Amino acid sequence: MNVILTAVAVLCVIGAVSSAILYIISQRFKTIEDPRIELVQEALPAANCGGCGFPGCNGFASAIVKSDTMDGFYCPVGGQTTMDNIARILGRTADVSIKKIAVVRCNGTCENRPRTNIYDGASNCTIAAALYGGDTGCSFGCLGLGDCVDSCLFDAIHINPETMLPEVVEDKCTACGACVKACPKNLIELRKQGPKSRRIYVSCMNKDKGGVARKSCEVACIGCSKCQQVCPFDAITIENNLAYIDDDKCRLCRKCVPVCPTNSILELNFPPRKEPKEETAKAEA
Amino acid sequence: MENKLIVSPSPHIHSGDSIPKNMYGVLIALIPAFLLSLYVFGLDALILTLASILFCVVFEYFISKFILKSEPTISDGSAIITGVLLAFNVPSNLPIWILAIGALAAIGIGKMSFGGLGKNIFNPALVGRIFLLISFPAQMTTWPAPVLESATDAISSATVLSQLNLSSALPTLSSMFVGTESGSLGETSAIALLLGLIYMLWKKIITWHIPISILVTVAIFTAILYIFDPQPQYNPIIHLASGGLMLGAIFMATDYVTSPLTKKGMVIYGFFIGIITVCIRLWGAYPEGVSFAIVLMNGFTPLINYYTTPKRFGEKQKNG
Amino acid sequence: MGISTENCFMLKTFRIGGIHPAENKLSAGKKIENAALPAQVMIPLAQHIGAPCQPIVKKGDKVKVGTLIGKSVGFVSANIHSSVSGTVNKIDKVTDVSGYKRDAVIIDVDGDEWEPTIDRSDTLKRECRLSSKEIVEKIAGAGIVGMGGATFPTHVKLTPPPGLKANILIINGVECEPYLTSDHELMLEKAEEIFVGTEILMKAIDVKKAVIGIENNKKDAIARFAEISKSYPGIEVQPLKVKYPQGGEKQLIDAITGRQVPGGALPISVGAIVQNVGTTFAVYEAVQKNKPLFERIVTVTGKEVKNPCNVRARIGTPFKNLIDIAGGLPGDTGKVISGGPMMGKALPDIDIPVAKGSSGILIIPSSEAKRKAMKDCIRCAKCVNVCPMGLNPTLLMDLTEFQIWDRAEKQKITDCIECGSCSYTCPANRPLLDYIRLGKGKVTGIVRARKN
Amino acid sequence: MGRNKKMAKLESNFKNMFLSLFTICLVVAALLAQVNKMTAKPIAEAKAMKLVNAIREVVPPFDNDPVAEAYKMPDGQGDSLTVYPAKKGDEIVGFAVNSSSNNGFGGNIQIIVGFDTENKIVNYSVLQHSETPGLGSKMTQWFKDTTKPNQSIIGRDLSSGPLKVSKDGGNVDAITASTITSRAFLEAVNKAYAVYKESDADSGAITKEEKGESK
Amino acid sequence: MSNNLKVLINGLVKENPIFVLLLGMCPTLATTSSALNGMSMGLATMFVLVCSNIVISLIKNLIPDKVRIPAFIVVIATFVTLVQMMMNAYVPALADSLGIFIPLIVVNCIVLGRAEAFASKNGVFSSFFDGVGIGLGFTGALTLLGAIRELLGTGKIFSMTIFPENFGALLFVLAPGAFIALGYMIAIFNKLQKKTN
Amino acid sequence: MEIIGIIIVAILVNNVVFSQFLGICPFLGVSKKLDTAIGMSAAVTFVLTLATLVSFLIQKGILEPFGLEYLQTITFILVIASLVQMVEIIIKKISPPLYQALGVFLPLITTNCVILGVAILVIQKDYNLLESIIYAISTAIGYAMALIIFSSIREQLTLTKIPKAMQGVPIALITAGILAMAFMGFSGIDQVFK
Ligand SMILES: Cc1cc2nc3c(=O)[nH]c(=O)nc-3n(C[C@H](O)[C@@H](O)[C@H](O)COP(=O)(O)O)c2cc1C
Ligand SMILES: Cc1cc2nc3c(=O)[nH]c(=O)nc-3n(C[C@H](O)[C@H](O)[C@H](O)COP(=O)(O)O)c2cc1C
Ligand SMILES: Cc1cc2nc3c(=O)[nH]c(=O)nc-3n(C[C@H](O)[C@H](O)[C@H](O)COP(=O)(O)O)c2cc1C
Ligand SMILES: Cc1cc2nc3c(=O)[nH]c(=O)nc-3n(C[C@H](O)[C@H](O)[C@H](O)CO)c2cc1C
Ligand code: SF4
Ligand code: SF4
Ligand code: SF4
Ligand code: SF4
Ligand code: FES
Repeated sequence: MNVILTAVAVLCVIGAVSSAILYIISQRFKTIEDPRIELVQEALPAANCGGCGFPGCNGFASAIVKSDTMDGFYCPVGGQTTMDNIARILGRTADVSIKKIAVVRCNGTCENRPRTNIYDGASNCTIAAALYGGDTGCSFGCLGLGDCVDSCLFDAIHINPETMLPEVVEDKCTACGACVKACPKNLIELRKQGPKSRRIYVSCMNKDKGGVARKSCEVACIGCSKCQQVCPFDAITIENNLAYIDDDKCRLCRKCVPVCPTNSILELNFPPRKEPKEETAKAEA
Repeated sequence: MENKLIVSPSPHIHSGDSIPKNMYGVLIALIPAFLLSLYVFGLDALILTLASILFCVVFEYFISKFILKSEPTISDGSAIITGVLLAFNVPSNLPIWILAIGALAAIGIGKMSFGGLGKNIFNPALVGRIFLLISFPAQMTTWPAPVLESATDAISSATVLSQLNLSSALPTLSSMFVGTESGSLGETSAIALLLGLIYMLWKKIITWHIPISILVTVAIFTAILYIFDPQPQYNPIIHLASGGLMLGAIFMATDYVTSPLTKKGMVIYGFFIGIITVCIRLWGAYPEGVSFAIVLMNGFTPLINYYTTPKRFGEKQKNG
Repeated sequence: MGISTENCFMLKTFRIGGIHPAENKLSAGKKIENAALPAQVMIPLAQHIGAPCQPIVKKGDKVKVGTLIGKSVGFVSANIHSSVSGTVNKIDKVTDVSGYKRDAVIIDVDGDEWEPTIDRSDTLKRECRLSSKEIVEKIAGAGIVGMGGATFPTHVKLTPPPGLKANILIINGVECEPYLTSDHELMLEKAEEIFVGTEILMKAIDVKKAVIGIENNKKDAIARFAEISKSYPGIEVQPLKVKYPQGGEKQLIDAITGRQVPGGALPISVGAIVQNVGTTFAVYEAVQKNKPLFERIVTVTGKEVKNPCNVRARIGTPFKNLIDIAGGLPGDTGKVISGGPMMGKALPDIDIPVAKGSSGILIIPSSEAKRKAMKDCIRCAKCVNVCPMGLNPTLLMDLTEFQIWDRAEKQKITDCIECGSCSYTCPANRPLLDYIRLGKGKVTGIVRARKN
Repeated sequence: MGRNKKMAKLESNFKNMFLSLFTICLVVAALLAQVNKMTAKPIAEAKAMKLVNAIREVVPPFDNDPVAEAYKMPDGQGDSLTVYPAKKGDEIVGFAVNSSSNNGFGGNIQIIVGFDTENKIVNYSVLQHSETPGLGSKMTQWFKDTTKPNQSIIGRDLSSGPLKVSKDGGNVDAITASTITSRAFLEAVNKAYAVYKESDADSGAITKEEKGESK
Repeated sequence: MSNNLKVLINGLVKENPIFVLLLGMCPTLATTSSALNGMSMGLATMFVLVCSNIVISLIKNLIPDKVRIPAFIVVIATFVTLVQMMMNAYVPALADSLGIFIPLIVVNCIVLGRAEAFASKNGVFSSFFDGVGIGLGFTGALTLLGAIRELLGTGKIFSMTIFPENFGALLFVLAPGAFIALGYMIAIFNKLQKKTN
Repeated sequence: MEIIGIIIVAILVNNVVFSQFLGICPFLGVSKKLDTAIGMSAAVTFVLTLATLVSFLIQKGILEPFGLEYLQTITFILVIASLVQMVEIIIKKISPPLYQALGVFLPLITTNCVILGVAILVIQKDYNLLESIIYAISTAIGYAMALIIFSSIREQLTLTKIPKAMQGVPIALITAGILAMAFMGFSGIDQVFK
């Protein structure tokens, strides 16, 4: 029994000493660590992509806990559900953010836009863009060397080997915006994903005068303003010979699409048109 | 204009230097040592070298084609060098199946796991060699006597270095330099290896920094020991001429991929290879330390690269 | 003062790195021919480092040779003059050497009427009584920019920042680029003028000593200059070992004076100012003959070119016209380069106009034009050994590729002079300079943003 | 256990913290002490069994308790080795000597060597070593292989001189590629023999009780 | 029950402590020189894991948050000491060959990690299954690694000869072989997992 | 000579990481960047020395006199855990910069087997106090060396494109394996010091 007593005594003393020390520690720690940071971090997707504008998920968590609103905080990767969860943790209401997606505003496929020279430098858009206007007559169009592809952490954007243009995979894109920053030609824009992923946009960035633009690419926007005239919601503006559809104003009525003489307005994920099909065919011809 | 112009950033001309040019240059530099090993060890040397090359090339081909699913790059000649050097690092009577395992370790673990030429951290041939040395110590440390009649001690099966530790009679220096001593295939003749060094320096395949700093370090280190205690195992000449030191210093420590980039770094690298080699030789359990020293310093190479920079233009202003 | 006698045995050169590509000076010894006037010229408004000019003519205006058509805006900028007489057709975007469409004045040529102020005689005018300030003003007025390739406005260079003073003028007659011979020919044909130009520049920056550096592959120029230098006190001729990029400012200063310009600093910080021989000749013409910079010597060359030559061309002449003088575009053309093979720019087409910085047109046959496939770096350190700035090109490329800008900055990516020695040497055909240039731009931007 | 969820956790104040840790320590210490008491004997037994088994393996059959009768003998190098006499009836049938060497490849090697009364090695057993598996570790069997007289040490008579590996001019074949281990092993055997030699001469003169006390 | 089964499978595959979580690397590398050693280590760890999971889920509400970790450590250390004493008493040879790694189960991140992450939040039954699942995952991985190393190194599995020992590459039973074998196993596991996804 | 032997063995021959397999988790986890590796090394050195000292005193001062060796594991881990936290608090208080450089690694160290492992090993090896401290420091140096080389290698690997399946831990383990092979070259050197 004696042995047991000493064992108990020794261990209890050690236990007591350490608990005393830990108590002191816990007192000092009280003010420093906010346990909510950890909770928020657990709710985040841990992609550490920086898409939220903070240095990684931890940075985001500390920042949002310190701030007292949800404004300006949005994790594009986790999306709304994550933000709802965080709001619940912090007892705040989350902004209703609208899901966005990346679109590439160039439709200069190999057919639409003939090559005028051969690029033979490092396979990198930024390098090519620093060198010259590009291997086609259009110096605004996609170079097809895939800086956007390399920048995407989510494997959501790929070059289509036939068109040599990048294509965004709808359900993989998190709208983190990395590709927007990566493209030296500023071709990528984050636009509203739209109901059922339906979107309309001008797939061109060519600011050359109509004739010049048309010569280098068949589907270039020539700034003719036909779409602007037909839009019932004033969603289209023309600047520098280039039309732009504001996705806040656009109501997806599709009126602009058939009037474009160069077919540079794209509509995505819409059901096929019923009768005005002929019209489009005419416009194409 | 009918044919389209090519556009690229400058420069628009190239020296014409290429990876195969360098690799085949190394192979040419290895020829004297190979001929000598044929002379000393006979047909075994030929069979072993050819088998080793074959294994290395085949493994590289299969791994890159079927596992990594990338374009095989065996034509660049680096796998051949690995094969030759692996063969040069084993005794001439090594069973072929062990050699095959060594080639698999060299190419599979040492090179292709990292993605192939240029990405590996460690010298593949030496990874293969150490793998074998640790896995099959018995077969790797029994050397057959040279087939040469004139060999000094036709019955002895120990290398000069293992005799050092046993302090038994040492062979003559000239036989070590010319290479009629027993040992691994390629490590027998200092002269043949030095010919290779001269060729590579002449062709600007390598610079002098690594081999010379290793050899000088070993010479000075052992010379200091020799001055204090003139025992044969401290004799600098024996250390320079024997074992794998020359082979390692000239052909293996200089492997581009695994050695430092800057000249400062190369000298530091060579210095430590020299020191570690002598320490292992004199005091370690293994009779030869070059391979361990090189692989160890391969591990340090990224650190050396991180902290050494080339001599910058205008850094230390020397006006005048 | 003659050839400097020191180091006659071992020629001087810079101390770090360097390469020696095949020289291929095919047009060496070809006398300068005058190019015929084109029917139309396109004179870009941005031909220099710094802000583009403001056009001061409009459609329909009549201009003479030497009429000011673009006025410099801001300090680092240079005037642009008409190189022909005729009528302004329009001001429009034209693809220039940059590979992008930029503003240019397009003039329909009509005769060849020069501004009357220009002294068109060939006689050498040695005396110059202008003060330093007047000289610089005249140079600025003539729109002179560095003709060694950098096109940096010369008057800016001649106005050192306060507190710094030059004590040596170096005239860059190195022409280390393979193929190019325009400076060489100029030195042979206009030697005296270059010496006078040198004296004017010495006066402008108030130095007593000037050294003309010439590589040893131009022995005739060295001999001639040595002869003339005897009658020009203070001007010395320095033969140099043939090594690229000796023409680089920092390398040349190192080779001639043994001083190394620290990273990020200007040459003036070690008391040196470097001017190209072409620039020096332009200075002579501007100061002594009142002639603005509107024409220059262009080498047209290439292995398949029928008649490699050196031509005097008006700014704005399409490259195509000059190529025709050299026998037309060879059937087997892969690449057309403005400038030399190491630093020149490849052009997407040949209707691009000659600019102040166009020292040569190099036509490369298709067999040599295409780069070989890039392989993984084998860490051979050859690029490290040839880099004249003591950089680690392979590391810089990797850091750029993986966007590690802080390390790239620490590794002095901004010191790169874009000489291309690294890419030239790499046995794995890695596009080192392509990436380094990108990284250099990014890091420069980051550093600048931090300062502001 | 679902109900537990509703139960509030104890608050983190000093008293609670101290008490809970204290209680845990108390319980745990008591438990461990109890278990220790229970396992102490089996542990000691296991240790003893190992030794007895080893002794049994290396000497001819005996019926005494060699562990109880063990005594220490100086090995002549400043250290002393334990000797376990084996007796059948009252007759000494052999000795087991616990010997060691520090010169193994991995350091210390502990062996027990059994001798009969005629200077011959009966058998040996390796108690502890840290030699490389597959190399030096082969010594546990290597020197027992009586089919290979040049490598077996069983039955060797050491009175003719200490054992040496053939590389050092002896007549014992070293383990392949493990000369170092072999040397160390033979060193331990030779040391054991030296001690055995002493005790053999003295065994009749010194009573086991006296020796036993020095244990 | 199906929920418990899920917890169990989870530990075996999706949250396999070695291949996925990469925890407890030291015993993984050190004690897998043979299949038997690997398995014993795995079982010892599993025992501690299961027992501590049970006890902790029982007492979780009696412990103030601030001393949670020390309390858990004490509980774990107790079971480790128990294992240690048992093994010394009844399987001394095995205790010798596992050596210091038995007491080191205390600091095995898996054990504390599960206590923290699972047992302190769940009931006894789930905690038990979690312990069994993770423990089996750990044991399985260790046994597999041990078997591979033993086979490559000595030609045996669980001491049964598969091919003659002479052909074994000794390296695999030594330290470097541990790293290399585990490295390739994780690579293969990753690849297989990617394929099944 | 003995002491030098202990140092050489602990750093080179029986390197904690490459041959003893202690502290592998942080070795794999904190070796992605050279800077963090250096901070971690410093932290380990400090804590290892301190923990070995304290646990040595507890063993000799309390456990052995009372015959309580079986409580070794439990007391050591308690003491080490408290110690690490105490150190963290103290550093945070007296030197915030030091905390930034080193303190952030402290929580990682508690569950690192090196600390407990060395504390137990010095008792097993029967070292005296001085030897224990020397052993602890040398082990830490060996750990630091391994961590630093390793992180520099991994920094280089991040600049190359290695096969997808090998990225991350697999290639790190292979690299460690090859380094372990290289370190085996030192085996036997300790014999000199006997
Ligand atoms: C992994 C490894 C473990 C080794 N272990 C031992 C050992 O346990 N015992 C030994 O004597 N030698 C050992 N050695 C040493 C070598 O096998 C051997 O080279 C030694 O130096 C003597 O060789 P020899 O016995 O053929 O003379 C080991 C070598 C290696 C590679
Ligand atoms: C912003 C800037 C300011 C400069 N200021 C001066 C100057 O004050 N004095 C000078 O001699 N050169 C000046 N330079 C010119 C450069 O030193 C250099 O001569 C020029 O960029 C061309 O050199 P390179 O062709 O060797 O690259 C300046 C350049 C830049 C970009
Ligand atoms: C790599 C490199 C090579 C150069 N080569 C020459 C050359 O051969 N000749 C030359 O006049 N300028 C050359 N330059 C430009 C000079 O650095 C410098 O700009 C020029 O000599 C200054 O004179 P400028 O302002 O009159 O052009 C070179 C520049 C670089 C960066
Ligand atoms: C100078 C030189 C030395 C080389 N030495 C070796 C060597 O020792 N071992 C080897 O496997 N490959 C060697 N190689 C070939 C090649 O670089 C090596 O396989 C790479 O490490 C593979 O990535 C060498 C190549 C050169 C150019
Ligand atoms: S496609 Fe662009 S926005 Fe979408 S996830 Fe990829 S990088 Fe981010
Ligand atoms: S969209 Fe932009 S980044 Fe992407 S390939 Fe085209 S040019 Fe490059
Ligand atoms: S281009 Fe830049 S990095 Fe390359 S060699 Fe020249 S100075 Fe060095
Ligand atoms: S020259 Fe090319 S292969 Fe050699 S180190 Fe530089 S980048 Fe790598
Ligand atoms: S198991 Fe050793 S550090 Fe994790």
